Amino acid sequence: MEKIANKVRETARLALANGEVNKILGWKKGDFWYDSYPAFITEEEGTASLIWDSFCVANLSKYLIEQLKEDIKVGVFLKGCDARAFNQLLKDNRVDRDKVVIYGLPCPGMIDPEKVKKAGLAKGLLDVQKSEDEVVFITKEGEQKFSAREFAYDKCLTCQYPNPVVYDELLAEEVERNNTTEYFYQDVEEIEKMSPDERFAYWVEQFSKCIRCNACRNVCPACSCEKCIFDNSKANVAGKAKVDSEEQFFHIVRAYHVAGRCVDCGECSRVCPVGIPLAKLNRKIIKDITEFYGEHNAGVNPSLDAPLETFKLEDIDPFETRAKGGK
Amino acid sequence: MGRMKIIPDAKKKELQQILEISGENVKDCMQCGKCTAGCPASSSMDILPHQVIRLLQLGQLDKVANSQTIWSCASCFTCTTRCPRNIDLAKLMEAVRLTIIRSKGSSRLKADDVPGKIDPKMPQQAIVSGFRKYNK
Amino acid sequence: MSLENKQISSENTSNFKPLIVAFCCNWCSYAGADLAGTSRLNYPANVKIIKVPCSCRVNPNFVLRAFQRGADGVVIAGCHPGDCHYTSGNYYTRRRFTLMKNLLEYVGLEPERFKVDWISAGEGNKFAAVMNEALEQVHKLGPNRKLRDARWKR
Amino acid sequence: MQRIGVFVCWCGTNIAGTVDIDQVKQAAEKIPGVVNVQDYQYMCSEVGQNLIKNAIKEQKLDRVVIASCSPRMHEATFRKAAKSAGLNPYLVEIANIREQCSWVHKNKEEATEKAIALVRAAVAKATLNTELVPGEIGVEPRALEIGGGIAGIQTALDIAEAGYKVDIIEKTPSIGGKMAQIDKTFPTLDCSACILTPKMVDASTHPNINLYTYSEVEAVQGYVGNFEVTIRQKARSVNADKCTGCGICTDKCPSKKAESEFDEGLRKRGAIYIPFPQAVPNVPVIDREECLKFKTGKCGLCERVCPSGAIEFNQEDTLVTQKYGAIVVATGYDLINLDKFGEYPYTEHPDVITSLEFERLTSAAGPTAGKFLRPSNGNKPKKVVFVQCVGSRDKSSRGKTYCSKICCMYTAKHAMLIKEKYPEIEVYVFYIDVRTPGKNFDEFQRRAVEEYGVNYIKGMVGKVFPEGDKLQVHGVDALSSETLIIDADMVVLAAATKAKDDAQELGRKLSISTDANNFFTEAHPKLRPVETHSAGIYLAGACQGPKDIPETVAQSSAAAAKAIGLLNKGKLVNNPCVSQVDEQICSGCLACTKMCPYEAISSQVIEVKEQGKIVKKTVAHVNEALCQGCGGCTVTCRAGALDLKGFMNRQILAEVDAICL
Repeated sequence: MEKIANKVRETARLALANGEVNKILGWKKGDFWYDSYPAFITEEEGTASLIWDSFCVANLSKYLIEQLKEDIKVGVFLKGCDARAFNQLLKDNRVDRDKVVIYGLPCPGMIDPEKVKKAGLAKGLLDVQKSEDEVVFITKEGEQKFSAREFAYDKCLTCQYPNPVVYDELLAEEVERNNTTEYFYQDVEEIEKMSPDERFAYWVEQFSKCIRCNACRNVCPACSCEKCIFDNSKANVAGKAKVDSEEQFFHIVRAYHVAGRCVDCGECSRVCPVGIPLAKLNRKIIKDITEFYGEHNAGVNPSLDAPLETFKLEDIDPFETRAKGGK
Repeated sequence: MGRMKIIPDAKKKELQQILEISGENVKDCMQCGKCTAGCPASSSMDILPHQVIRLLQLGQLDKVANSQTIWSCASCFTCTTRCPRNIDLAKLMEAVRLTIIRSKGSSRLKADDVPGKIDPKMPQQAIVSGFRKYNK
Repeated sequence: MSLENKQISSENTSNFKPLIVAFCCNWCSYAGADLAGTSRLNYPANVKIIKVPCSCRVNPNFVLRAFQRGADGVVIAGCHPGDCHYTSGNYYTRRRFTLMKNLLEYVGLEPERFKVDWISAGEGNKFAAVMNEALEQVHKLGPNRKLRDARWKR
Repeated sequence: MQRIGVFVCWCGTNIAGTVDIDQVKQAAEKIPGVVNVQDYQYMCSEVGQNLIKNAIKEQKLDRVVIASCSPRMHEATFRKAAKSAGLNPYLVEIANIREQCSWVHKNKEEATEKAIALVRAAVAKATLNTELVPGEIGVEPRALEIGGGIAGIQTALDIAEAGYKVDIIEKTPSIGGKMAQIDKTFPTLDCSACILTPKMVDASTHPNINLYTYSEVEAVQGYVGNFEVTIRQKARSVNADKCTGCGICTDKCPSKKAESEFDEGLRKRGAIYIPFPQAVPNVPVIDREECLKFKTGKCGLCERVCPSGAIEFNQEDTLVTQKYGAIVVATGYDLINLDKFGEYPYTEHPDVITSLEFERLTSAAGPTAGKFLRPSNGNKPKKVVFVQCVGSRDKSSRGKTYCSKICCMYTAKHAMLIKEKYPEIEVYVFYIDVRTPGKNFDEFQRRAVEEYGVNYIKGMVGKVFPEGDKLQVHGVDALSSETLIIDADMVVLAAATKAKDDAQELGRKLSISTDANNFFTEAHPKLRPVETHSAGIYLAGACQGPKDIPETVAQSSAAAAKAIGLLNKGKLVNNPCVSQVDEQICSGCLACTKMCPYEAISSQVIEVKEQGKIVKKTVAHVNEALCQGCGGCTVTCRAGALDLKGFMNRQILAEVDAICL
């Protein structure tokens, strides 16, 4: 990965140097081993601080909306899921392709710090290094090796598009599309198997944790409205009270609003500070769309119509109860 | 059933004769089948009444002449009264019968056979007309 | 005994008066409801209709709001697919609410509480039948507590 | 705070019998904003209406709720009453307490309770109602006719006669269409050209009609009353103003290899040609794919022989843009391709022909000068077999599921035309059903059978193959269950009709829909048969479905009447309940533009102030003349930037809240 990181820095430096772009969006290392955060660099020398490691999970594409409001050209590093997010933003007219230079980074999968912490390996950790399918935890005491899958984000385990679907320059060789052993929709099916009451109890418990911080919304590449309907007092849908029904309303509508547009990057679940498994709502809809209208991978091909913006005469009709003509 | 070649001219003379005797035009028939549907004797027929006309339309006189149907027809005229195309099928049947019994040696019933077939309860008129129907 | 009467007699034992909010498209289903009226076909008074120009005007927000505010069941009725006054509106309704209904069931709502049906202007019978059936099913399930705002007393 | 008046109608006992009017009144009085509540036996009567009008004036009401019968009954009545009292008619709401309350419920207590809830909902909505003013749009007094067949000609003549300008766009070099190719017409057997050509001449000479032949629709913009159509006039290579139609060029043209479209390929034509002698305009066209000058650069003979110097090799396609108030689509039909019907060796054997080729063969102006001869050897045929339903009522992929409608009649006509000229030829017609609804149609077909002795055989032909110089036809007579073999000299196939191949493309340009068979869809199969779902666009002839000439002409005149009615209005009032965009909230994702069934939403770039700076921003823009007010876009819009006037999100939510109280 370090080899690629060098290439990231070099690419960024060159792009700023020869004026190809005015700004670079990449990642920088923070104070902790797990802290790789977005960086906005305009000076050539700043590129030295750019990194590419197993914690560059943050999706940079959505920052483009704000960045492109200025009349500049931006270079951005995008992983597989980020590239799909970029395409979705493109489809929603939120970014201008001509003003963006995409450096594609085939993604080997990111490491979930929460899983590291849970395994009790976080203490005294200095560095984490990841090779093909091994992860090495380095402490003062020495090194410990594990299978990388053990510490990968859940979303990375089911990732279908590790390689960027759109880019101007690819900085590394494409990685193999990981064929997951677990069934793709296992998480959704677990919930589907429950009774209505069990399902409701499950979701009420989840939703009631919500503090309405809107992190899920802010990170989501499909949630890109200028003004969210929940922020619009005139729309009269948002209640500010901390009651269960308001949270239920918000989360159901949020999931519906990204229906057919969710790129399944799983960022919503990742950023939720209280751990609501939001992606399970999105993935339910993706599963239904696949079943009813055929596979639609949002952000893979932006020229395809979104499932809710089109229809077919022969679509399934789960509603018709009686033959036409009444009794 | 083998394939048959239609040769409408084959029995043209006989066919013409039938049409002349009956004074009916078989081409008027649209094959609605109402004659068959109402025929009281259809159960004993090997070719149904509407098929008789169809065969005549196709010039298949032999099939009609050799059928049981023309002899089962009781000339009750039900078909005639009901035909929406104004065809008198009973007359056509009679015409077919006539062409047959008129040809040499084709009498259906000989005078000598009659006593054996007489049912004492049968009206005399029926016996006479039956004999007329089946003999030259 | 009509369902309406049945309900009245059963109300002595339980006090449950279910509320069904029905969104009806102006051109087919609302007219179908009117026809049920002109034909004097009975259905329970707990069904209350909101007129929309087309079933595709029904925003999922409206459905959620109805449940939030105490509806025990929600029905969306539009023209039969192919008959939409606006050519294709109900095809979108069909897709939107196929997904939405599944999502609502996924978060725990009973399938009987939310229905979509196609009722033409000539189907007064069907209108009454659909409403009677919806009410019967909701009545069996009892009052809806799911997605409901407890502050909102009906 | 609003000043809302609530008027409760008894409708005699229709409402008052089941709903306790007093209770409803009392409940209504308690609703915030309601300042006046009245009841009356018949609110729709003049007395009732005056009651409302007076209350509006005296009580200074700014909203009115009427609890009465269905809005489908009297909404218009009450809106008119409100308007005459000076209140915007869209500030009136109806609570339907008859059809949807008193008539369907028996229990008075429950019905009263529901009536109150309905009144509450209507008041809640009315509170949020705003004044709406219908817009007015002008109507361009000019019509466009797409297609110059009999349908197009008839419509154009009717519209022109009513005093409006009409342009006809015809794709081919001459108007006339399929009817010009036909020899005789059923059920009268009169000569097609004799009745059509005068109409073609009328159309070309009418001061109100303008012909664009050899032209196609390039693009259509705009909406009812104000269509803007770009017409592509293909390069004819002949200057129509200079050409006298003398025909020397067509005679001298050395390239005579092209198949005549008009004669269905049964005759050759030159590279410069007039499609048929009666063509309108009588101006030749150069087929650039055949012309030696265009292919090799050498020749130019026509240019040299033309006495008026009309040949212009350097002509290019020209684009003309014209405004129209109404459009009539009359693009007609074609016959299906018979390549896949291997059982009838149409592609291999010259004596197996289509019905349209038969028309040319029997026409006095056709390639055989009307003599009915076998294309293979020029001999007179002895036996001719007609096969109906070739590809019609055919569920397989090579055919069409529908009945082509015209074949039964023209086949009877063909059979009679043969028998009339050559009684000795034996004619067989294989059919599945004979369908002859229409004035004097059945009598016509029966005449073929009864008078002309055409042999009708119920059943299909399974196979046709050449044997010697004959065609062996294997069929069945399903009525007698006899299989048949006929050694025929010619086989005529009644190929199914189909919509034009480019119908869908044209439909997209016009925003009108096509059905599964690519025929244009009428607005209502019974009650609006010549209109489309797009206002101002009408249909005539076989582009809407298979049709014979009498029906086509009838529909054409109907379409013309509709178009004239529209042009005659001068101004149109549109429904004010249309979508509107909140440009501040709109993100410009334009998902709405994709779902709008009327293509009423487009994008526009506006300038907005953001943090002190002026920035450009793409937002959706609703064309109020095109929007029909279905409201589908409002749901597509996640942010709620789109809302439907008259049925705003806030209004419907308020109704939900009020009902759930």
